[in-house]
Amino acid sequence: MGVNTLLRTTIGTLELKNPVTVASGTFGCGREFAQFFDLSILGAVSVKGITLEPRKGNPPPRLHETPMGLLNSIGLQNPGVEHFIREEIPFLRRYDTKIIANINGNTIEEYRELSSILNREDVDAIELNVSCPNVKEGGMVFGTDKEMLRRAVRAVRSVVTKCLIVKLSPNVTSIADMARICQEEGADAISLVNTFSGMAIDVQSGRPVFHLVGAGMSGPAIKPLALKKVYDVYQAVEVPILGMGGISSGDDAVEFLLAGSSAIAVGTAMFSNPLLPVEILRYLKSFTRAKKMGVEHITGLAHRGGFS
Amino acid sequence: MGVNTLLRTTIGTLELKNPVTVASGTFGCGREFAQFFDLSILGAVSVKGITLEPRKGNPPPRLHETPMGLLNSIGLQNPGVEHFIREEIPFLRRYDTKIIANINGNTIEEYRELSSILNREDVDAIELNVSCPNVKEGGMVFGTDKEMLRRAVRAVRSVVTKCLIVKLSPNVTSIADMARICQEEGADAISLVNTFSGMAIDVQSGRPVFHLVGAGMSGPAIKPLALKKVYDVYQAVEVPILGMGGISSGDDAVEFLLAGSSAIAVGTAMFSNPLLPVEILRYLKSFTRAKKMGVEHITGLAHRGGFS
Amino acid sequence: MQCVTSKILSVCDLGEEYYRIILERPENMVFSPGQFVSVMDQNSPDLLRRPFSVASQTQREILLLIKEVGKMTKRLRKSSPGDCLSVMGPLGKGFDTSGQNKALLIGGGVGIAPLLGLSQELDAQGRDYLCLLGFRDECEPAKLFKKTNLRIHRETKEPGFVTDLLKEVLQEGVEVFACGPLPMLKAVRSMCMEAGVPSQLSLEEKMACGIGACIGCAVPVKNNSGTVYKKVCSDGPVFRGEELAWE
Amino acid sequence: MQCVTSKILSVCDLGEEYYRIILERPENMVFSPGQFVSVMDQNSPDLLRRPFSVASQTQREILLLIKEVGKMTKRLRKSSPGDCLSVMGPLGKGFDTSGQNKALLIGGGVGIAPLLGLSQELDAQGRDYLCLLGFRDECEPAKLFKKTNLRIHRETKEPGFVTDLLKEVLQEGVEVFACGPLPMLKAVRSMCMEAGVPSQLSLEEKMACGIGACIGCAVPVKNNSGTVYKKVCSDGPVFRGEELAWE
Ligand SMILES: Cc1cc2nc3c(=O)[nH]c(=O)nc-3n(C[C@H](O)[C@H](O)[C@H](O)COP(=O)(O)OP(=O)(O)OC[C@H]3O[C@@H](n4cnc5c(N)ncnc54)[C@H](O)[C@@H]3O)c2cc1C
Ligand SMILES: Cc1cc2nc3c(=O)[nH]c(=O)nc-3n(C[C@H](O)[C@H](O)[C@H](O)COP(=O)(O)OP(=O)(O)OC[C@H]3O[C@@H](n4cnc5c(N)ncnc54)[C@H](O)[C@@H]3O)c2cc1C
Ligand SMILES: Cc1cc2nc3c(=O)[nH]c(=O)nc-3n(C[C@H](O)[C@H](O)[C@H](O)COP(=O)(O)O)c2cc1C
Ligand SMILES: Cc1cc2nc3c(=O)[nH]c(=O)nc-3n(C[C@H](O)[C@H](O)[C@H](O)COP(=O)(O)O)c2cc1C
Ligand code: FES
Ligand code: FES
Repeated sequence: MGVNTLLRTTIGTLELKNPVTVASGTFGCGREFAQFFDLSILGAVSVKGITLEPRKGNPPPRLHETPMGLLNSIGLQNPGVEHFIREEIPFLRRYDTKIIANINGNTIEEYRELSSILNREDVDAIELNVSCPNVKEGGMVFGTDKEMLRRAVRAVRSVVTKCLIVKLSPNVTSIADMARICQEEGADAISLVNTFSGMAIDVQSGRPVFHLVGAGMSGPAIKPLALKKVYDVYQAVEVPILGMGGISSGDDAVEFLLAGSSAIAVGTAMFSNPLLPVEILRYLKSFTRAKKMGVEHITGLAHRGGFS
Repeated sequence: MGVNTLLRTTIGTLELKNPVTVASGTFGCGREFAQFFDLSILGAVSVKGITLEPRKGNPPPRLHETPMGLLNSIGLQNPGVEHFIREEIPFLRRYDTKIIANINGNTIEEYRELSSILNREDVDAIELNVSCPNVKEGGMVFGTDKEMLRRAVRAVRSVVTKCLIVKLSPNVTSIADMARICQEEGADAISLVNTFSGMAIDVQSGRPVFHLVGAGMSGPAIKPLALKKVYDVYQAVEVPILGMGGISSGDDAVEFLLAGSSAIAVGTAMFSNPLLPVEILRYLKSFTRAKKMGVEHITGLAHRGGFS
Repeated sequence: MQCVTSKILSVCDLGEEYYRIILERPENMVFSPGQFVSVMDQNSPDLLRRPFSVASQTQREILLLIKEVGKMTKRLRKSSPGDCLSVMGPLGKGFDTSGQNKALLIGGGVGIAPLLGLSQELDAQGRDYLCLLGFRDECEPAKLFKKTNLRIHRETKEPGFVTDLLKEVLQEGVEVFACGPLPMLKAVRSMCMEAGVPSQLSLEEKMACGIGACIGCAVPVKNNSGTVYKKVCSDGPVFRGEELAWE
Repeated sequence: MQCVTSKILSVCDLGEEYYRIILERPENMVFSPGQFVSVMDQNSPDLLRRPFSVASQTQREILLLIKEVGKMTKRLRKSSPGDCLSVMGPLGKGFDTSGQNKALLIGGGVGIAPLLGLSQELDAQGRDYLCLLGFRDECEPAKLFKKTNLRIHRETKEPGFVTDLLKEVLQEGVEVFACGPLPMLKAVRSMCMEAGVPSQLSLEEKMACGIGACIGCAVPVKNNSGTVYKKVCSDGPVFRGEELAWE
């Protein structure tokens, strides 16, 4: 892809050649999707959630389809940060795209240690995931309790000099309050939303489908809810937003920009259409050209009267 | 319908011949759907939200379809409580079904006055709606702020001797906390969920679709989220639950019972299939017969190991 | 009013944008001009039904005239004779055809659909009328109308809008019936009110229930205390120009 | 691996529950026995693709053997020649057919699908094998297999399960290939481990991406430090009985 200034955008200190990124956990570390398209077309890749030590993950079943939604309970299965540094960074560096390391922990200490390790490595940004609903300890607690969130962001900020993105949970009364805390504690950007807390029950057995009962819901079903969260956060804070949640078309991506996202991430919808990022990028190219307006001007335009 | 003891259930002081009810605002006061089936088959009818004075409602557009979801911004249009008492109660009383009056207000005083008026009238229960996202004042504030919720329930409870159901908003960090407050303040039952806060943006104009920006989302898309809220509330309180949110099949209804609902309400899915309540009732008849288990035993069974 | 399954008898293109579908008419479903049905196919990925005017009816059939605009209208076009649809109807209140004056029927795009049945009704009554149909480009659907009493305006061929035709023929003592895009309806309404001519406008609004239960399809209407919202699906879709509180 | 559009060439019932679909084979998509495709139709109300084993392939065609269980399998059955599907494949790792010993293929229900291609491969290799296919009731799909080397068990006709047939013929020096419902696979695995016979089992698990990116299709597998979860879609769907850490 040649340089297209209309598509340029920044999330905090991270400059992206275009606003199309992929959501953590839906894209592995890119190897699988690299079979379908050149990862260099992407503005950034947010990799599968990393933890300090390898994680086994949750027992199956881990997936359940719902009307236009997906419940998952992966439980952060991953081979740990050492493996990520050794195997995945070099792989991703072969492509012209930014690397966002999605970090997860059970304790503040773990978050701090993991982020200080990654801060020394060749990644472009650190995405502090305080919103994983699929682990027993830690995880979403940091994203739903204001004091915990503050402590987590503060601890990580104190060791991270790279771009720090905090990924918020949508499962709160006021996501604006959570975003303000992130801003106060010096986060460079906010990504939202992570999955919504949901569940399913098998009517024949009468028992919850998932071992941990709850699971995280993603996909087009949640798009209107996620969009509202982005809109609310844009109104509350100055830090830029990496918006996601159910994006499955170019129009969806534009909606997220208009609501206030500086960049967007595609997730669940790639499972059925692996070429979706390519299609969205193509759409944004023609959309920005038709509107004669760059992504940075479209960001948040719904708050300023729209196109006119 | 003859008496079928397997289907009997109670929500608080309200005895229902079966657990199939219809959700407030999706059924008017029953006149329209009475063209499709005999309202006497229903356990109860929750009528369109009532206010003290007539309400004009929000300007169009009021509806927007999303993937398996519906955003609405009706704004509680209704002809006021006097009209309800004069016209709708006598109409509904022609059928053998319970009447649940869904009440709405901008202030605690309004809630109290409206509920004391209705407490004297021939309705079977009062459903205190503290969760309407589609009005500028009041509405959802009472459902998302703990102290406001407490004051609203206390005020209404002090004048209501009939069965008092509090309808909770799902747009909170901990719906269990909200349910506990309702229980502490003497609510007889809890109904949930009301709509999730969402929005849509028109990508051509670049502006929000709805005048109030936000709208309430319902329909199958939210079912897994609503189910989780019911599950959480069942774990937190003893008061019975009237469960709803995206129910569109007999299996969905059973899931809500298993999660902890004593009765269920059908809403948005009736718009495409007006005979859905009839179908669900038929399904529950054969399901309870096949499992040799009544609705009251199925309620909450997912917390107790399921069928076995 | 009922909700029943009905068979598709034929699907036939009318140019690029438009097509017509003939459905088996469900027993006892009788439509007056301007009334509509709300349809759904069982394998549908849509949550809501879609409203379509009944463009005309015979003893055994109903005809829908459809413009392809989105998911359902795309899918319907691909359906085959024998496929089934769930049909809810008859819905809404149609045109009031009790008047005696000469009728001017003005339609824009797929808005001509309810005017077809109306023109047939007026034919049956022997009432004098003239149809003014406007299209952006293709005008295949106009062929469904009787050639006498018909004038067609195509934006890509002539400058201006179909309302320019109306301007030419609008005069006291006529009654106007209109259906089409909102800007057209607004223009028709103003012109008629200025000319002191009664108008009946068939409106569109997003619908959920289609039967008056959800109050989702609001249109502002004047009453003595200001404006109130009426329901397009059950109070309309046809409203008198004078009663609307647009702007 | 690719994701392309492919045309349906024919759909043909095999009794009440089963049917087969023949698809145009996308160029360069070559399958080894046990590999699968993940399909989606464009008008689908489903969010996710659905995985199906490639039951057999020719130069220009691939054959899917399908059991109607839910939304997509119901819809697919109603599709017509000429309809298009989006097909992702080839996916997964198939059976390891490098062994020399006599092969016992045991399949239950629609689980016989990947065994069809496997049996054809063994035929081509000239390797000795026997197919044991079990059905609850209908056994139409068994007709796709060569009649020699075939034994069928029908639960509604004979007492017991298809694993009873396996018991009769299981002996040292054979290799077992199995696909079918979980209880069957578990029984096959125990029997083989007891008899000291190697087994390859083709598993099913709910899938989202189908390519190894989401880690959603986990199956517990033994390693030196205990158990780890592998991915059915990309590490499998075929696993050696001995490596699985079931129970
Ligand atoms: C009373 C009434 C009668 C109608 N009669 C006809 C008719 O005879 N022939 C015909 O072709 N169309 C008619 N329409 C419009 C028709 O309902 C919409 O074109 C149709 O619902 C679009 O469905 P879709 O799935 O193809 O489009 P979608 O994918 O749902 O949307 C495509 C576009 O159509 C708009 N749209 C969707 N639903 C509606 C709706 N209910 N009303 C207005 N716009 C909508 C959307 O905003 C969007 O811009 C009528 C509408 C009403 C309210
Ligand atoms: C590697 C692999 C190969 C397969 N090969 C074949 C084959 O050759 N022929 C065949 O008929 N089927 C095969 N299946 C199973 C097939 O994928 C499911 O039957 C299908 O996805 C059901 O889709 P549906 O929309 O009809 O059912 P749904 O409406 O989605 O569900 C109906 C029932 O099927 C179950 N189900 C849904 N998706 C899956 C899934 N991915 N895996 C297992 N169960 C599921 C659901 O839990 C539910 O009980 C295979 C599955 C896998 C994982
Ligand atoms: C299978 C799966 C795994 C996920 N894993 C992670 C993760 O490890 N870290 C994280 O921050 N978010 C994770 N997410 C959340 C996504 O990054 C994204 O926030 C969410 O899915 C909403 O976007 P979508 O609807 O487009 O998928 C995961 C989502 C899915 C579906
Ligand atoms: C058009 C519409 C109007 C509604 N009006 C009300 C209302 O007046 N009072 C209320 O408590 N809930 C109202 N609701 C919420 C429903 O009662 C129900 O809680 C919600 O729609 C979730 O259920 P569903 O997904 O089955 O529709 C309304 C919902 C819809 C779709
Ligand atoms: S669409 Fe529900 S009232 Fe008109
Ligand atoms: S389905 Fe995604 S890893 Fe297997």
